[in-house]
Amino acid sequence: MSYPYLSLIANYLLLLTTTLFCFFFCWIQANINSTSLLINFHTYKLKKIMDIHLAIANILSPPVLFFFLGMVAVWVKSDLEIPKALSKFFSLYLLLDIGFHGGYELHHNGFSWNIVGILGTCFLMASIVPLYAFFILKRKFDTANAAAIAATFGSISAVTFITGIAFLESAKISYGGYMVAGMALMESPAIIIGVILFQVFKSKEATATLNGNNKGVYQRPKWGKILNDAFFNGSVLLLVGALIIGIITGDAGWKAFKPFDAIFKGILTFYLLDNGIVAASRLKSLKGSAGFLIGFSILLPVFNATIAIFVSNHLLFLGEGDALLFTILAASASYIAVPAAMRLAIPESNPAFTIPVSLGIVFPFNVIVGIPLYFYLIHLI
Amino acid sequence: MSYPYLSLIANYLLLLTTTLFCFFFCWIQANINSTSLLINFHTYKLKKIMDIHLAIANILSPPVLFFFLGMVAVWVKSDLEIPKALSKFFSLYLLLDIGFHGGYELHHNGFSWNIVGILGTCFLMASIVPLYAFFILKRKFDTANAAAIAATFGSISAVTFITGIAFLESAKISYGGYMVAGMALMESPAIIIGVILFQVFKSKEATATLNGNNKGVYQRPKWGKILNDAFFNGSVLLLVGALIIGIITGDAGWKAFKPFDAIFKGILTFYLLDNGIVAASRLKSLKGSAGFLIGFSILLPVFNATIAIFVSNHLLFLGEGDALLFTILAASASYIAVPAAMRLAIPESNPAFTIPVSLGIVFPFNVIVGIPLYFYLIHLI
Amino acid sequence: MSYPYLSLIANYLLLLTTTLFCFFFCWIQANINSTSLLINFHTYKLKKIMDIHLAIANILSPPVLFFFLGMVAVWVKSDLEIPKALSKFFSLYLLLDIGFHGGYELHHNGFSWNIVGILGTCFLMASIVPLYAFFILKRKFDTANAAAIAATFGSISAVTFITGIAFLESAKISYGGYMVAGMALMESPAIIIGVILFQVFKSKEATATLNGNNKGVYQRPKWGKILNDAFFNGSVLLLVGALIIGIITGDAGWKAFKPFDAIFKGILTFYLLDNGIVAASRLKSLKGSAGFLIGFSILLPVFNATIAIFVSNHLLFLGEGDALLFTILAASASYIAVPAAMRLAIPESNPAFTIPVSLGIVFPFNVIVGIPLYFYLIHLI
Amino acid sequence: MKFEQRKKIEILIEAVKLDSVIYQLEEIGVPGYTVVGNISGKGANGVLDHNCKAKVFENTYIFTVCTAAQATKVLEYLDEVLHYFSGACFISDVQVLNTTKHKK
Amino acid sequence: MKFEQRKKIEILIEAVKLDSVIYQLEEIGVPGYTVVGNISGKGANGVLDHNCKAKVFENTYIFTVCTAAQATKVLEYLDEVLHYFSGACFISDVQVLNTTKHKK
Amino acid sequence: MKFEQRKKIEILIEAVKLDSVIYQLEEIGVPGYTVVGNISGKGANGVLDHNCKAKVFENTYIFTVCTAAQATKVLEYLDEVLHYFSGACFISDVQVLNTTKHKK
Ligand SMILES: Nc1ncnc2c1ncn2[C@@H]1O[C@H](COP(=O)(O)O)[C@@H](O)[C@H]1O
Ligand SMILES: Nc1ncnc2c1ncn2[C@@H]1O[C@H](COP(=O)(O)O)[C@@H](O)[C@H]1O
Ligand SMILES: Nc1ncnc2c1ncn2[C@@H]1O[C@H](COP(=O)(O)O)[C@@H](O)[C@H]1O
Ligand code: NA
Ligand code: NA
Ligand code: NA
Repeated sequence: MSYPYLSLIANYLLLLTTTLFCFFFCWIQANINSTSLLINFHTYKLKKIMDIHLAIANILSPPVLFFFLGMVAVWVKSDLEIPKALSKFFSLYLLLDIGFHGGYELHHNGFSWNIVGILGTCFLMASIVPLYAFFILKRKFDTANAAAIAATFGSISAVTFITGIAFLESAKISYGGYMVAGMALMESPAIIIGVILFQVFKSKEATATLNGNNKGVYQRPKWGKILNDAFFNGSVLLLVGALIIGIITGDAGWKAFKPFDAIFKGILTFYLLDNGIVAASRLKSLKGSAGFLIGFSILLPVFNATIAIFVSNHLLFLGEGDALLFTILAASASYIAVPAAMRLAIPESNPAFTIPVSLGIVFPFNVIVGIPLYFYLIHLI
Repeated sequence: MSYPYLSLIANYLLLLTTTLFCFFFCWIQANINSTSLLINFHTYKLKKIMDIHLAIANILSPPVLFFFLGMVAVWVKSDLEIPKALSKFFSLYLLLDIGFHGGYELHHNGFSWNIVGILGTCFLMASIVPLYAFFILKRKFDTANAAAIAATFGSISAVTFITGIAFLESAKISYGGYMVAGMALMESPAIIIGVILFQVFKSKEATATLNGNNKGVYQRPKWGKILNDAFFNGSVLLLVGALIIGIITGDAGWKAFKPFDAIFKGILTFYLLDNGIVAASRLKSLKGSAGFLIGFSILLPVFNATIAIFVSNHLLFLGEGDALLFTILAASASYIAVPAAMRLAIPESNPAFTIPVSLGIVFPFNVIVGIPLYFYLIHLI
Repeated sequence: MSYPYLSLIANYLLLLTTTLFCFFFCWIQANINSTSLLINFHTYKLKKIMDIHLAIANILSPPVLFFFLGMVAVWVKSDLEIPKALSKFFSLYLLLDIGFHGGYELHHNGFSWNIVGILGTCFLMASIVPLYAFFILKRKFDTANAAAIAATFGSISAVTFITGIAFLESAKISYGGYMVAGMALMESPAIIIGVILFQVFKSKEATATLNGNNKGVYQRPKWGKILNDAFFNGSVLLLVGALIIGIITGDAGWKAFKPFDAIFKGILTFYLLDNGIVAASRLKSLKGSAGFLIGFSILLPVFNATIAIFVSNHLLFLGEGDALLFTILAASASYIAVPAAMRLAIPESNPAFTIPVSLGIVFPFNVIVGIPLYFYLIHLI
Repeated sequence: MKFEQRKKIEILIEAVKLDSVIYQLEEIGVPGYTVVGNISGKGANGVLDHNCKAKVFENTYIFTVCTAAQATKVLEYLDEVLHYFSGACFISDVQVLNTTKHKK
Repeated sequence: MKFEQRKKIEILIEAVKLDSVIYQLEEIGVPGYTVVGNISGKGANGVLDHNCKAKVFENTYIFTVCTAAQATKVLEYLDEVLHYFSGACFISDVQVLNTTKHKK
Repeated sequence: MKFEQRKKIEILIEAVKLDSVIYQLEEIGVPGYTVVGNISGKGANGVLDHNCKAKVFENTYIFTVCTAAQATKVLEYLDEVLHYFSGACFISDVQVLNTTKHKK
């Protein structure tokens, strides 16, 4: 009943990274004044650094701080909790709102071949990430777990994306409504690729299962169900539905919905508070290959982000807002849909790997460090 | 375990009606431009058709479209669902908001004998509808089910009423706060009439029950409980309470409540999304006399609406807004309070008739086709 | 199974007090006009009476009236109820909002030694009240119950405080953000004092317990758990966390949160509706020493309030807003955290005393009669 | 520790009828009962769910542990109710830990 | 009143697998089943909770009362499922109050 | 399929005491337990509800299936707790489907 050792280390590492990161930016911030005279002539660079300022202001945004508060609540063993029904509603609200808003923007700016290119790249990205992640993970894990974790990284986290949007809005940087469609497209491919990878590579392994008595009678879920769950799961359906309704109803629709959209940041604040609580609890269940997992879960998102930044800059020529959102999508990992889908399709996989990684490490890393970091990188290029 | 046949037909019919209806209006819409020159001299008529335009815009309002999305979610077997606690809260919010707003309006416009007349007519309408509905239904059903279904049609659906109010608000047509009181008055009479009809007519039937072994020991719920449930059920109490509080607190109260009222359309959107999900699921449980039921559930509301339009035009001289609301009240059917009350008071009745009809057919029909149709008719007269 | 007698009396007394109180104010209100000419020369006094006017307007504020509606719902045996998940969320929202707002104010007005004095007094007040309450209660109750009830009175009710803030906002009277910190400080001391009082005085009693067979094996919860629960319970943590976040994020944070804060009064309305339902149900469970309890539960808050008014006027020199909030904190009793903590730490205590008192009597009394009464007294001095 | 032999009666019943069942249990005088919320299920009358708006398709679950004599009365009542209302009733034997409070 | 001897099978199973279990129960043809929501628990696989976002650490509780023959089939199915999925299965004897509806 | 004879202990206990009961179950080393949420009920101490603000009038329901030896320890603990706290405890016999995971 001893408190899991490695989770302590994980918590500690997270805090350390965050603190270092904060110090790093504080240092920049502090130097702005002292060096501003020096680099005054170099106005362009200065403006960039000023924007970094913005980034710091955003780490200190209420939603992110309440995420911290949620983690603290678990660490001090408080009984603070958000009722499950509300937490589900908040996520529905965020999806509906973001979908509706994206649709409204698309209604205004129209559809172009350029957008098709972006959406195609989104889809590709979501298909390639699980592939290379799988082969890295195979070195440490059996096929089942490697496939499941790879799929988790291939898919996306809508709330990380939405936190990115809140970041952009505070910084008054615009983004395209089609990025919401891009997110919808990136949710499901990883599930299918994960299952295929497992099917292909497990036959190369000995068929002996963990329990050694797999009588072969056991029926796996059929592809029909997998595909149906992947493409019609509640989140995808609500997001796409709201997007389409936003396109159809245009200005009139958005005007009526506007006051409800106004409470967006408040709802996000509550949702992140809740996510902080759950993330901190889930960090506790990290066991086994935790050392490798923690390192992997911080390096892979950064690696994916680097590729995404490169692609958005050199292939897609995206604006800063779109580039950040695309990068966040690539760097985030699914903690709701994919782990559940993997559990059903690959029951040999262990959720004690996927969830602590995606919700306990990748999510906090992206929300706290990732978003401003990726923005900084995009901005510098 | 085969997928219920008739529900498919019901779904299909619903879609067909809706599609035809949409085409019909699109055709009008399309002809406005081509014929506008022709009928330019006939400004009055043109203005009317322009308003119809408004009606179409409203079928495409977000709440109604999200209702569709909810139905689609069930058809594609998605796991989209609204937590029950939220769905209950949404309905409490809508009742409180609409009651409060009605009270505020009454506070401003005062009470007149005219209003007493309107409220009396509401009460009468709610008492007469179950009577003639019962005798029509008796041709196909036994006394118990005929009484239960008749009572369902005699009562009202608050959310249909509220959708009507949202329709009026988008169209910027005013209505009186007393209509909310009218709604409260129309909720309960049908329950009492349904029970009386059953008590009177069942004695004429053979006393043998379904199971043939009614030992007569079985105690029916007493009238006290029936009346208490009918007049003090949560919805009625909250609505009437909010109405009175609205009257008492007037401007100061409403001003404080205003920002909460602003999210009204957003809450309605979520509620209709949820209703779409439940309606589509309930359509599945249509069995037995489904053919007759489906026809009946579309014709009776239209018939009730016709009477209501006649009454509001020739007897009550209501404005367009009030007339529409009165018509909606007459045309809608209860899917919460009355089926539950009937189940308890007339246990021989089968809820597999009342709910699929009121929630699966009448509600979607009114929300999608009915409201603009009734408005069109009121407008033409 | 007979309806508890005394609860009827309690309800009746409550109604009576309230009615008398209303009459009293209505009488003042009525006399304002007739006497206004007379006292026109005495402008200062008139202004005071005008403000009383405000007080009456606030008894008739929607949240308080909906509290009544909730009580009525129980009395007429309606099935009106707020889902538990929502009721929990409302309280989280109110705490977060009030904490955040307090932090934002502190961010603006800064911290002074004066504030430290006020906070210290808050802490002291919360430590002294349970002491004298205990010795009064000991005359009627055994040590366990006396300690539990005393602790209940020593702590505070956040929602009463928040209702006070709503009162001040309608009356456009300002208050300091540090009062929120004061509330956080007043939540927990009474728990510790209650447990200490019990530990000290029970040893003086015979060790024989109710059941007479206390084998002494039974382990009481350790101080570690008691302290952890007291200082890190969800409400305190969220309140203090939001306060700190409000201080950190300042204007930018508050601006983003503002639209969510706008629905504050609506949420309070729903929360009080719910509290009305629960309070009325809990009044029913008053038994045993009910007569003494009812009297005590109305006199003690008034006594505490009197001390608080004296302290805030002569020692702390608080403005009217701060003085009212301090008085409300002193006069209110905990109905969530403390009864639960007492149950665990002093299992011999009977919750059938603490809850009916704090939620059934003190809360309604403060919300309906207390707040305007305390304001009136503060105003007169 | 003292134990007593009792009957456990598990009742599934339509939500609208729950109040009546509870009223009857109290009339018969069972020492206690527990209601379990958030129930759904399927039986002869099709799927019942706690998540649909209409209480009529909602299910409730209540159990009581009582003496054999009380059990007989409860079952006689239920036998009749279940002719009209959707539900089921299961009976089993349990031992009750007899603390002071639960002494009959 | 008539009673029949039946088996009560209580199943705790990971939330993701609930649909499959229900599907199988219906295939086997048990006369009914009841799903109890809002479950949490702990077993060999650690704490399962209904309150975490990821359905994979969520628990469900379902019970069915059926004939011994049906019970055997259900148990055979579960024996296999429980090799892969978190859960538990408890069997006991109950009497069923045999109203018209519940006659087999 | 292998089955083992076990004791099922059903515990109803005041919400504030749930954590202590769970702590004790884990100390005794039962193989698992399940907590059922959303409970209300009535017993010697009056109505308990999950819907009132004050946790003290809230009820919780937890059951564990364990060996007879473990059951004795659990019952000894509960015998004492139930002198001070509202609740009840019912014991019955069940068979456990013994999958790899649940082998003791
Ligand atoms: N054999 C059974 N096992 C478990 N639960 C049952 C059984 N039969 C009926 N139920 C429950 O009782 C409810 C009503 O049953 P019925 O009236 O047969 O539709 C169902 O929705 C189930 O929750
Ligand atoms: N012995 C037991 N008694 C009661 N519930 C159990 C027991 N073992 C397992 N469970 C339940 O089954 C779930 C999954 O068990 P496991 O797969 O062993 O982790 C647990 O979370 C508990 O809810
Ligand atoms: N005989 C019983 N049958 C079922 N549940 C009971 C019984 N006695 C007590 N309970 C449950 O245990 C809780 C506390 O019981 P008590 O301490 O006797 O008030 C009650 O609220 C019921 O939920
Ligand atoms: Na990704
Ligand atoms: Na009607
Ligand atoms: Na106090």
